[in-house]
Amino acid sequence: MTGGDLTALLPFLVMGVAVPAVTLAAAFRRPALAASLAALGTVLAFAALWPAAGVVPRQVTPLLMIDGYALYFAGLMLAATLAVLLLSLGYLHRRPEPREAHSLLLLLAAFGAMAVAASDHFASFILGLETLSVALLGLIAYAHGRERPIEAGLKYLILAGFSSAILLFGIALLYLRCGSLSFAGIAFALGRAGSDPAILLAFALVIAGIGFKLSLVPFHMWAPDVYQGASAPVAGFIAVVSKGAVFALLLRLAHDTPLASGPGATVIQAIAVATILAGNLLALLQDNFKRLLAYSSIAHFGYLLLAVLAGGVLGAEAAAYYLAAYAVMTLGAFGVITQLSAGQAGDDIEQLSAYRGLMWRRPWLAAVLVLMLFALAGMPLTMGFFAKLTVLMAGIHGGWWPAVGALVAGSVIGLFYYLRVIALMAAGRPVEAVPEPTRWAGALVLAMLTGVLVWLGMAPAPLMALIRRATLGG
Amino acid sequence: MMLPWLILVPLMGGALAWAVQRAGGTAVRGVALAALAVDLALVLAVWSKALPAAGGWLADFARPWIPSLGIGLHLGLDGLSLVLILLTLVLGILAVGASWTEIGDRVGFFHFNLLWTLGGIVGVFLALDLVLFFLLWELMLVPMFFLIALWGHEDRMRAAIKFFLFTQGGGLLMLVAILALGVLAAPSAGLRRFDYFALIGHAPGGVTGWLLMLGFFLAFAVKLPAVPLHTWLPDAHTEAPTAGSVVLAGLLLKTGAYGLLRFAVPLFPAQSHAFAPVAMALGVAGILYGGMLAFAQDDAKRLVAYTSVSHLGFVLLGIYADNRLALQGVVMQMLAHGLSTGGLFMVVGAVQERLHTRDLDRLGGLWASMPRLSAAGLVLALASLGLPGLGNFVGEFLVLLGSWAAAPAFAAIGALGLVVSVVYALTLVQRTFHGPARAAAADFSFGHLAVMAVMVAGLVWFGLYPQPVFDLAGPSLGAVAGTAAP
Amino acid sequence: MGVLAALIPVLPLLGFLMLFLAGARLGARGIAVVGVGSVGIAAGMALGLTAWFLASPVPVEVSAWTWMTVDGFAPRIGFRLDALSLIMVLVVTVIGVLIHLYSAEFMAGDEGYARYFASMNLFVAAMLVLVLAADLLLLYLGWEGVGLCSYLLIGFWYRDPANGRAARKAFIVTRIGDTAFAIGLLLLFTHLDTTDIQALMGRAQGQWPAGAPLAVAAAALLLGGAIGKSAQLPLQTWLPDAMAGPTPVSALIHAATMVTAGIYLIARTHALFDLAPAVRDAVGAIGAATLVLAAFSALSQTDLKRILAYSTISQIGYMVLALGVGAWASAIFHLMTHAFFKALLFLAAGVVIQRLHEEHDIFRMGGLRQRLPLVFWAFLIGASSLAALPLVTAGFYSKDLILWRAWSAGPFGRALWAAGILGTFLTGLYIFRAVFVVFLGPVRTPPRGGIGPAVAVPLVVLSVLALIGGFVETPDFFGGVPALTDFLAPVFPGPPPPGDPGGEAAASIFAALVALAGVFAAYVAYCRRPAMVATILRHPAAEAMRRCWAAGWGFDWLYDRLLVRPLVATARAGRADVIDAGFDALAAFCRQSHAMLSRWQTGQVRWYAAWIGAGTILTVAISVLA
Amino acid sequence: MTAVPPEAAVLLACLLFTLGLAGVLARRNLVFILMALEIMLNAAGLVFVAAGARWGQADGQVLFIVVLTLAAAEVAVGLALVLRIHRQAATLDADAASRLRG
Repeated sequence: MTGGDLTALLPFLVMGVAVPAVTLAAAFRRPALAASLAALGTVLAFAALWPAAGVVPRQVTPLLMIDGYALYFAGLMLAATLAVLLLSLGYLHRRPEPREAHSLLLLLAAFGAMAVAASDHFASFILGLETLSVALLGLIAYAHGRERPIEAGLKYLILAGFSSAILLFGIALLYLRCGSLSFAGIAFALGRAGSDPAILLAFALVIAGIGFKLSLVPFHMWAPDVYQGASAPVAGFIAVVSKGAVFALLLRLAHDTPLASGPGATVIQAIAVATILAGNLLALLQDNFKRLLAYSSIAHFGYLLLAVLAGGVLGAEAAAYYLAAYAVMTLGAFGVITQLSAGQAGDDIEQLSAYRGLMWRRPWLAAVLVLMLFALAGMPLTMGFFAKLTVLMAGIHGGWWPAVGALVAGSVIGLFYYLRVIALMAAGRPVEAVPEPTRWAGALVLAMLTGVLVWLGMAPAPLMALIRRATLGG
Repeated sequence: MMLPWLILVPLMGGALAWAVQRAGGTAVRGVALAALAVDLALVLAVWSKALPAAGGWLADFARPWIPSLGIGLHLGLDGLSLVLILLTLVLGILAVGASWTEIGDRVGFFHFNLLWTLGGIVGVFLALDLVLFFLLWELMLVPMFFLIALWGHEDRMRAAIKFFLFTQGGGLLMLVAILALGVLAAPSAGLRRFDYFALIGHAPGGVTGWLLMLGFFLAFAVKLPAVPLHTWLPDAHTEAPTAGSVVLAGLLLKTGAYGLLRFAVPLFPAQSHAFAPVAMALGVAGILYGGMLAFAQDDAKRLVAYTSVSHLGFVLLGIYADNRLALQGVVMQMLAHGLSTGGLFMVVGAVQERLHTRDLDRLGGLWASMPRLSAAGLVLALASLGLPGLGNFVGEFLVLLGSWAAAPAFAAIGALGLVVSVVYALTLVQRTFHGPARAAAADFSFGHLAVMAVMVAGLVWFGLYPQPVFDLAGPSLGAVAGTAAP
Repeated sequence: MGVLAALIPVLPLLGFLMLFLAGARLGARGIAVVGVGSVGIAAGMALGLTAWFLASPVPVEVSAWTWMTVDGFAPRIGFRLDALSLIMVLVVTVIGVLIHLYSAEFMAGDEGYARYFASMNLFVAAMLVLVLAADLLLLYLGWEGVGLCSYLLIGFWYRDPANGRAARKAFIVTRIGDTAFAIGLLLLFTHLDTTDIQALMGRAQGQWPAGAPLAVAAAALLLGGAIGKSAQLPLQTWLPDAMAGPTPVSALIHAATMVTAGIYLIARTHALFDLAPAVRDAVGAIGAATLVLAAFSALSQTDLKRILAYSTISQIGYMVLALGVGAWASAIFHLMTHAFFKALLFLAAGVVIQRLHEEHDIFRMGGLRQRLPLVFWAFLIGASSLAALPLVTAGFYSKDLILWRAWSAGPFGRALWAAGILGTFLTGLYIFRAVFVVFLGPVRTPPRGGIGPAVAVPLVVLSVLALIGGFVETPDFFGGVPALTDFLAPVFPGPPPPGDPGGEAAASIFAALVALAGVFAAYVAYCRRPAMVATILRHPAAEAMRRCWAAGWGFDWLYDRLLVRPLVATARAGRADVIDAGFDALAAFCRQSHAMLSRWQTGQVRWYAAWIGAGTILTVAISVLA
Repeated sequence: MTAVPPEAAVLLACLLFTLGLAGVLARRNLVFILMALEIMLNAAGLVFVAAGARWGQADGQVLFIVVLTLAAAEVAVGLALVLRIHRQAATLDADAASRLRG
């Protein structure tokens, strides 16, 4: 391992140091210290991206491929983790459960996610994925004394194990057939031997396993239950970090191996169409805001599959921009729920009826939420607009018309439920805004997210240039 | 250099209007009026300094924006845009005036939304990059949504959402068509551009070309609206507050017609040519169907709303008749409809504000207590029925004249709209102003009267000496005419 | 001097603007001064213009501005003064000022006094534009303008919904004709590339042979406009209802001027009709049928104004008949005399009705000869002129000329002539029925109030005109003064009709006898033996016939059942917009899908696992099968 | 030592996998469901071992150990959860935990 390798690996190393440090702090029951260390770790790891960017791309051990692409997603994960960390501070403030382990689990999950995004080998993928999953399990069932988190955790446990088994079986079959666990090795073996039913079976199993993590239809059913059961910041974390990392891996897998070509493309397109339509339809009249966001997130990953189908530079760019936009919008939306539910015990403020007249009671939070919802709906002057545009362009470029059609139909349906929430928030007569304690960390996060959403929505060129450099470098 | 300011001034004015909300409604309205007046002055300044270039372009502004996607900030002003922008700003000022007393709560936010809608509309009339055009096209929906959803009448939420869904549904199809056109027209991905002039003349042939043309057409047909995609309009217009209805009917619908004129037809000349009979049939259907439904309504605003369907049917008919006569008629019809229907919405809105009802069965005999309001309503209704001497007649007659040359049968059936329009316009007059006095309230104030005077003066001017408009729009239409004439 | 012609319509227009904008501030006297004065000055100018035109009878054209110029379509706001338009201008302004004067007293005290004069002034302006327009599109502007004023004035007393209904009916029915006219305009411009009337006629004659399909179509479409405006079959139904307006309005608009605009239009574009013989025959047939049917209807009315309304339809039928046989000048002649005597009749009737507290039923009137002598004489003169009592009345000369020209127009003309003769008998019968019932016999409702000078002067002047107005054109056997025909000759060129003084005299005597017979019949039936009519009507068939006539031959009934009700019912039934139901169904489909998919989210982990398993199998199946 | 042909191992693995799958779907008791999951994971592990043997690589065994660890971690966390559920709801019926739905 050379110095260059170490530099490239620096963000991971920082995380590797931060995790035990936070564990120690947690072991000594120092929640504030644990949170600070976790935040410091993410910030430092984020800062380490710059030196790492100077030396990429390079293969560090057979397991990890550190390239601009991996670093971009690592940065995204780290930023999202930091946002969730800060949001959680105020959220956990008066809750009964111990707070110190929360930071640890978040950090651990982020570490796993970074590893998944950087892996080009199934072994590292499995390791990263399971680190992520187990940490998530802890986060989902974190709350004390309430049934919903436990039920959600249980469902996640069983279904994640179930899908992991399917994924592992598929990987094992691939290994049996190709003799390699690295993506490149598999591609090489397949290139020489061509594909046969066993390979198709293996790929299908892998797609099913990944589809679970991305909550693609018909593997999606866990998502709303888990989002609802988990706390709002954790739900945001699952939606952004867990899904984002696995999606980054899917893109790499589709790029390196013939997973998304030929029959695989048919499967992915079918899944995309089903995901878009079912996700949006399920959200249509949903009365629980967290579930609504869960279904909306399902639909968004259906849109993202267009980028996988399109492939190439265009697909990678579209996916990278879309995921960034998606992260901002989703964290923003869950962030508002977090802020609303902060400082109280019990379930989150998630029934839509509680959002009635929010614009007049909590104008700033409502304004943020309105912006986030419009962004999710793809309205201009937000990142959501260009996100949809790039994905659509990728899909059109590749000629994936059924998926494009589903995207159009799905967007219209989607618009309905976003507008429904907005209309609800606007309902009622104006009243004096209720002064409530502001959770400054969360407010800062929301302000930043809103700023980014609008700024990159009006001037997306810098981010797109960055993405282009990253993807071309990889 | 001035062109971006034409869009930015209303946007900034809107933000400022919101910011001064604490200073009271008058300050907000003053800011809004000032912003629109400044914008109007800017337009006139651009116009006065412009040297007509080839194709009638008066001013141009181009900057790179997102080079990696081939999207630029390209704005251009020609006679057609100029005419419509002038209409936008004048109607905008009048709409601010007309809602002076109607809007009592959240005045700042109301004017923010109003000015942002207007800014978006101005942008739509200027944009020459297709993605930018789409962006602005969507942008004007959001504040309009709030205008309806927050300050509308009884069923406002449903109407606002319906309005948004319809327009967005059409808009997304157009986005797909825009992107596909850009992708297909580019020799390589690196050269992909969405600039109007880069794409014109690059329409693909075959089924693809047809589908892309339909994508554009559907988006604009929803907005126009063309039967059978019109059903959002009666709800939205009825539920919107007065200024919202005025902007919707007077301006937003025009963006649909503008889109057809600027994009759908010139980008796809061959397909539009082949499609013309269908589009003209839809136009004629709109004229008659809209008129028939207008007649049958019991809600005054709904009645006026359906008249828009009928009037815009003439626009659709004229656009696809596609000769200079019809196209000039289309431009005139757009302007005159903006004034006459906008004015009718103001009248009905004033009635609603005073009597808290739009139900025609509960209105009637208003002439006795409100002669000035009623007289204004009568004149606007007459404009609406196409009385010669007022602008709508010139528009409708030229459209019919042009379409007679293209397709006499459509023109003849469309001319039946002249009969239908009398039926609904007089029904409105009868059930509102005539008959036994069922309700009474204060007459128009001086301010309202001044607004009406501007409208009527404009209609008379268009009706008796429309030539300045024709001279202005002529060069732009020259580029459209003949590209698709059957 | 030509500028003066353009200025004539401007004066009433200015009057309208003053009254419209500042009517409330002028006061009753100011309103009357502006209203009457503007038309009065216009009438004075028209008289001056006549003197000048008689001195040098050359048509003049004035162009104010070009309305618009689009791709060769360049209609002008331009006026043309020739013999035809001069006569029309005279009729409109002279009768106009008289009726305005009459109105100043008649309408005094009405709350809409300013609105009334504003509308009347606007009407006069529009009518002058109509008759002076050099361009067909400008003519159309005036055409629609007078329709508008007609609507406004029929519904003048807007509080009564019935008046509003009548007003809308008038506008809508005439608009049907107007639409035909408009389509005709489209056709003419498209094929002849101009809308200037003179150029249009010239090009039509140059480009189209007689009987050319385009010429026939264009003439038929213009005819559609004319029959709508002039209340001819089958679009005549609006005129009787139009009597809902104030009586001076009926006199000016629905008797003297606007309803004759159709005659003017056909006369103005006669060259086109010359190219379309079939349409010209249709014109004649329509005129003949209308005059007879309307005369029967007039006979069975009890409402004084409706009698006059049907009479107007019938008399315009004569003019249309004249147009049908190419007797353009005689149609204009009758237009003129009809304007005199019918305006007179209406004005007199207006006084009667007002003095009897808005009593319209003639059988509740009676014995007014002594009570309202001036009115009686005026009405009698008008009635005589209408009934064409020989030699002393204007109506005799004009109607006689029409009948003679019909007689001399071949076999088809003879048939038309027969209808005209029948009409002559009926005319004498129905109008003298009114005279005898209203003015003779016992007093049934006592009149109240007197007559001021503003009402008296117009009655006197019009009485004089109704008597002597016919002397501008007398037949060969009675002086032989073809002044009007000569005057109009430049407008209506063509060979003079073959002279046959003997035949003409015989025909005249016959027609005169028929008219007198009609008057005598009325005398018998309504003065000597009033019971006779009642006896006849006791027969059910006769009563059914009377009802049919009284209801205008059931045209209203037919249209109501055939067109109005089905259309209104369709519109009302589809009020909620059936197309929206399609979108609602789409929304319902989405909601259903949502409900179904939501039901599948059972919350049971094994069910979820089963879906993952099924999805996996599906994935495998698709990838293997694809 | 005769090498087990990979086909036989895969066949066995498939059998085990199906068995586990059926177990997850058929059993309502949470503990049994967790056991069935273990069987499925072990089926995958078996294929890894067989594949490693086929290619003569250590990767297969390594992956098997990974799978074992993973299964252990899962069961550990799972049992902790089951305990909490049992304490709260006094049942181990998987179907009873269906408050989150819709």
